[in-house]
Amino acid sequence: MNQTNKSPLQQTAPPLYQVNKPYVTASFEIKYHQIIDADGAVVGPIPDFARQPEQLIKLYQAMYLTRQFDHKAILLQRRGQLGTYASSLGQEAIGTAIGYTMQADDVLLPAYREYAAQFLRGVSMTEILLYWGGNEQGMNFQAQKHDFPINVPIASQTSHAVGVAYAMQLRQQARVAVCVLGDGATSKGDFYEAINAAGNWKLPVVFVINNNHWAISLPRQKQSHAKTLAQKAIAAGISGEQVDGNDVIAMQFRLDKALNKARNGHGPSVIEALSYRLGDHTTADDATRYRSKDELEQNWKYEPLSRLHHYLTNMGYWSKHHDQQLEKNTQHLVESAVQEYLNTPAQAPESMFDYLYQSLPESLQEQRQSVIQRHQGHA
Amino acid sequence: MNQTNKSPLQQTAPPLYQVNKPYVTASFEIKYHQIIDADGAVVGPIPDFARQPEQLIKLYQAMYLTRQFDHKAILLQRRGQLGTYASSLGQEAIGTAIGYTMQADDVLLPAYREYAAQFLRGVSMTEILLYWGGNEQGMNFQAQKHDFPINVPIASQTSHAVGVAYAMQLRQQARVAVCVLGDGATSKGDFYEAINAAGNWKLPVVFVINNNHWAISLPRQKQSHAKTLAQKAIAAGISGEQVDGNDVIAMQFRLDKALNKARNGHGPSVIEALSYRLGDHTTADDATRYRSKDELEQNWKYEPLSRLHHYLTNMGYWSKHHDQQLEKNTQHLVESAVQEYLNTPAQAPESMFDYLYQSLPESLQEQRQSVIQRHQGHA
Amino acid sequence: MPEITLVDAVNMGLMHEMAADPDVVVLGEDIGLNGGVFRATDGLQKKFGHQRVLDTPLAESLIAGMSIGMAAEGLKPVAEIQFLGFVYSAIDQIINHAARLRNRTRGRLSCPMVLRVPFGGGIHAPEHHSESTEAIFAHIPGIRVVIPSSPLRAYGLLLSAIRDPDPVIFLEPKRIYRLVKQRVEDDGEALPLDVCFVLREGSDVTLVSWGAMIHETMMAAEQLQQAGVSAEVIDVATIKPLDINTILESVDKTGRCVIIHEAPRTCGVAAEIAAQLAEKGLLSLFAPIERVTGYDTIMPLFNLEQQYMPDVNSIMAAAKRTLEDT
Amino acid sequence: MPEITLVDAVNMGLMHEMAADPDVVVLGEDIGLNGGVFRATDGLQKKFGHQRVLDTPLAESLIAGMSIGMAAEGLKPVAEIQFLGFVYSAIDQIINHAARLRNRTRGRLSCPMVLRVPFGGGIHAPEHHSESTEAIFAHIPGIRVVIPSSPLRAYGLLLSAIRDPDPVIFLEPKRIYRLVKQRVEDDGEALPLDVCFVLREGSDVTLVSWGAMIHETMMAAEQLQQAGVSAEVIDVATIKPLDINTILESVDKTGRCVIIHEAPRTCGVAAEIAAQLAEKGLLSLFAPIERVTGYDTIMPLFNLEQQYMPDVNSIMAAAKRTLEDT
Ligand SMILES: Cc1ncc(C[n+]2csc(CCOP(=O)(O)OP(=O)(O)O)c2C)c(N)n1
Ligand SMILES: Cc1ncc(C[n+]2csc(CCOP(=O)(O)OP(=O)(O)O)c2C)c(N)n1
Ligand SMILES: [Mg+2]
Ligand SMILES: [Mg+2]
Repeated sequence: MNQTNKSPLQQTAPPLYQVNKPYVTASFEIKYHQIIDADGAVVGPIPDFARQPEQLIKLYQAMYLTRQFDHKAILLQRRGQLGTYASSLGQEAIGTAIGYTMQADDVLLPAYREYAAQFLRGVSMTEILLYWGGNEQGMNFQAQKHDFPINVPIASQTSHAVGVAYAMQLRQQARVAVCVLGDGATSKGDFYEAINAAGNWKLPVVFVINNNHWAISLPRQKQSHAKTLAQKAIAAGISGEQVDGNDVIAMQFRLDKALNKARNGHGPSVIEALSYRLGDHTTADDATRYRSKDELEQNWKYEPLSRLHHYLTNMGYWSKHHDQQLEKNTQHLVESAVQEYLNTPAQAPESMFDYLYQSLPESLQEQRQSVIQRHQGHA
Repeated sequence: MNQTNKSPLQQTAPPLYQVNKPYVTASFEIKYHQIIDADGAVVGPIPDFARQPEQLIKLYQAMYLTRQFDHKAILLQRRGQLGTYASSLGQEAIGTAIGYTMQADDVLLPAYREYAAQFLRGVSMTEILLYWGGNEQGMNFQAQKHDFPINVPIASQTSHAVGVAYAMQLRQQARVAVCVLGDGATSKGDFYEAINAAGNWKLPVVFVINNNHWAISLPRQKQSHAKTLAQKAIAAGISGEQVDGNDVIAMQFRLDKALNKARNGHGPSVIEALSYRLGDHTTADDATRYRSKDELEQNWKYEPLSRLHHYLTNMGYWSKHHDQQLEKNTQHLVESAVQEYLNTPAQAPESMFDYLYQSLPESLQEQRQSVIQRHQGHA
Repeated sequence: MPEITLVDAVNMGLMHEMAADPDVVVLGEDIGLNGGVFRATDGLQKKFGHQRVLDTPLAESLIAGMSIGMAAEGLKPVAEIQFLGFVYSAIDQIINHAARLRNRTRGRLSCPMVLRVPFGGGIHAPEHHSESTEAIFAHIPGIRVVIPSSPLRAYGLLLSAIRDPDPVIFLEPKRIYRLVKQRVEDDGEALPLDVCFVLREGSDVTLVSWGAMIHETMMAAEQLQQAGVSAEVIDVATIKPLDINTILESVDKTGRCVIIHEAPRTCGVAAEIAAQLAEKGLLSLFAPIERVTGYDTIMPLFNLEQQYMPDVNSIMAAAKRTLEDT
Repeated sequence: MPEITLVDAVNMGLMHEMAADPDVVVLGEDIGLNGGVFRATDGLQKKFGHQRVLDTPLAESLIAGMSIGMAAEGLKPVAEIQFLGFVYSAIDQIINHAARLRNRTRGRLSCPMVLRVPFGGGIHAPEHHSESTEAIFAHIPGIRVVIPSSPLRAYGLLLSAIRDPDPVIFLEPKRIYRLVKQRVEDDGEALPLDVCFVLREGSDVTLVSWGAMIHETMMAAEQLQQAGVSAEVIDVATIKPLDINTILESVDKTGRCVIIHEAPRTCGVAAEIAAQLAEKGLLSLFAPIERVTGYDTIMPLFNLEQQYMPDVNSIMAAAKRTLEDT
């Protein structure tokens, strides 16, 4: 518990400064972290967990699964079997590191590109497909009771994270809320209000900015004149840093530090994960309207899977044979999720009333009945 | 015009950093400025304008007028001749420096404690009294056509300032928007969205935070864990600094720099003016519920009028005789404003429809008529 | 059992429920040591500590959003927004999240929060402090909108709002915060939500209102009585969801209906009530339904607020019109 | 003169007015190079430059607030909010400022801005992208709320909205953005605001609607015709302020009225229309007014959106009920 119980009456406003020349009252710096570079070369100290091949392989598999899932989802959308879909292509390391690092009873509050994290936390691929397939059951996670569903109104999940973290702190639980948002989301007041409040109460919350350098058609540079997004944390008086978001090892390492810090009562952090959106914004978008081919190609060099693949191969942890096996296993997993999704019956029309309130008010019973009748009329 | 016309297609996202240890990608510092200390001693270089006694006297007179006005307004409220009133006691230097420094065709977007600035810009005391007296005519400034009226929904004026500044930039005018807000207002998303946008377009706008250390009952320390409020500017990638807000000379000097910078196309600034609310929040508030006598007494030492008075006296610019004269003149000015206020007839009831739209839609004519009839019925 | 005001009753309800249920937390601007600008939360922080009674930074969207997060984790946040004029920054969180957390997760998560907001005109308050925009909330599916009109109902309805498993916007008519006193027993007895209260029985005309306007409406009923007209008075209390049956039954009996609210007329809650009566009770109506409301204009600054708001005379006149028409 | 869609007509209107009036600026998210997510602003930035067609950061409150500042300085901002589900962060600026800048300054400052917002269901859009909450805006004094239902009216009403000296919320029914084409001449001729359009004359029943639902309403009228029922169809177009006279006149003739909207029923705009008819037209009504609306529940994800929205059948059924009752 870090909450001060001092009454404001005991708090005196700071006296005005009495100095005789321009005087530095505060200074800050923003650091950048990377461990494995784009070629798979080691450029920073390898953390302990990453000395265990099976751990790295787990990360690789998770990223790979997410990429294959993504690919499949886009195909489904093209075939008219899925609604608009937001791919996480190129940003798989962020979600993977988050899902890997969080503890089971932590709470994830994602935007809509953190499938990797969600899968590692027990959300099923079927559920994600149901969501984008227009079925609310996709938010009724069967194996994950506390996490928030995908969040579409940009940045609005950030204050939920503050509330979740507040509840954890109040109950003296060693749990952490992890909130993910995009670079575009950092322009919205919600984000700022949330980090500021998190700082005030030293809450156990970590804000991860998936800086994929685009917010639909607006490039990161036009979103804010701030040199880094991490420095937005300074406004809230909390720590902020940049991490190579395509380096899953660095991401895991820095996230782990931030989560431990939060868990131990030392307050919130902002992590700006530098990545790149290699796909369109969603399947409803056409990025060629606003983004050069050149830029896209250039950024493919930094993508997270091949980088870890290089490293694993270099270290002798991985071979062609593993590739084949992983491909086959993953294909199977994705295919069965797709089948399950396609076989899921639509919800009954009257379900639109069944979760509106815990029990439906008398005055709405008639409307619920009329949905049923109308449906029977159609059938 | 500082607007880049480069298409985003030409803008390449920055490559991921390729470095091999924690690496500082950005660093910042926040400075504090003071020229005359609480005892009237010179602690910084005296700017040119302040070498002219008549200029300093003008500032002193403006501060004095505001304080007397304030005092009178509180009396009127106590007598039931005014509604709730928000005093600027202790913060007169901020508004005075703003009003003094701005040019006539700049635009002021205040909150509700910048009477000093408003008076210097041509808003009449009568108008301010009318506003708090429940009459909209108090916002229909007769001698000031562009300034925004008093703004009550906290921080909402900040985005108006962005729009005003955008219009100035678009029309290539050498004008500046000056937006004033409180320390509490810095916690609201609106403020952050506004400074961020101002940074993006390098707009001619200066945000002045009147940090009077309280937002009703919430002390500054509980508003944000940020060490300074000036550092909030870092989140927007714009310059921010602290100024002794009770030192009218330092305020004028730093504001003048910020306004010139904005006017010359070099972009926005945030100035945190450190001051202290010596009164209750408003006449509807009772600060003894949440603030110690001790703290209040301590902060009286730093108030802006006596400080400049000391300095003027020390420099031989001012004598007892001037005090008497000023008191008399000011009393006269304030009294006649009060008389004018008290003699202002109430608006006609149907005026509530007369400025709703430029011309009243047909469908509302009946309602307007019924206001008139109802009033006649009462009369 | 002392006589207490409406705002005291709110305070008593909060005290009661905080003591009874450790999951209840109270948050908002100035609600701690200061006890809220209307003193509704006076003494709570002293009794329950800074963690359960927390002063927030000045950020309404945050207040609503963090309440949602708290509620999803099983707390029962009771948040205060200082005035209804400042609730609008929180509307996104209310519409897009609070109202739908249960529905979108098919019941996996829920949002048992209360947002208390003083509202309405008549106290000579500054600009933006006197509006009544309850109709905006009444249009939003998934929430409840509850408005007490007396100390007794403030206590009983607040308890039920806090205990309700879904989000409740609890609008407090600040004009009558201290207008009348009533004996209210601190017995933890909640009043039912989702039902109207018949405050006075009558046979000639049904007067329907809520919040502060109940005061004028009851006075009008008294005066009508003296003029030989028997008025039934209904306090809607929960304006969302709306218990139209109680109103329909009354109008079935009286054949006449006057609906009174301070808010602007167009798309106000009276429109919904009138529409439902016109649909379901058309044949029992002896006269056109009358709406006595604020005008479709900006709430004026306080010099003219009396001219803006409905008063006893305008209610009486409307009631009499319904009687003349027949 | 080519046949164009509704969204093309919006684009044409914007092009026209930007060329005609140098004070017009267009702003919003992705409205520049990308031309808006629906391409309504396609080509504007290329033609009028980055300064008059500006991509904003992702911040709806800012978009509305800075439009107010621009408008106060004499520009005519036409801002886009990407979807109505994201307008709520901007509501504070709309209610507390845009709607009242003229009134509070007694005409000294004014706010000639337009907020364009695509809205409504039926295009299989993701969560939060399909709602219709026009009633919230219709309750706010000081603004206009305008909804086109055809390419012709989109062009003509958008021109008048931009030229109007007061703030206009211009809601674009995205389901019919590309549904039908019409010949629209780019002649700069504006259509009048504040009036309903009678789209089809009839004598047995009046069907009142706006936006995308006009499409189903017209189809229902056709089918009713085949069943021997003559339906008059009114497109309200400006839902705030409301031209009740046109509707009253029609109902005076037909004696029956069905009001259709996608939005939830409770406190929807149909309630206001029904209430006014019940007040002013009670005696001309042969049958209870019917409202055919969305349900009072959260707009479901797209699997069930058809089951949520009114359709031709439900309109026909309601119309027939009004005829049976007599
Ligand atoms: C409040 C709000 N405004 C607008 C939108 C429409 N929209 C959806 S995604 C998006 C861009 C988000 O960019 P960013 O935060 O960088 O996330 P990314 O999509 O790049 O992951 C926008 C504008 C929205 N969903 N919510
Ligand atoms: C959006 C909003 N929320 C709440 C209020 C109520 N209120 C009025 S002043 C105030 C405190 C403002 O503090 P600060 O910004 O420091 O300004 P100060 O009054 O100290 O000058 C509050 C909470 C308001 N006017 N607007
Ligand atoms: Mg992005
Ligand atoms: Mg303050």
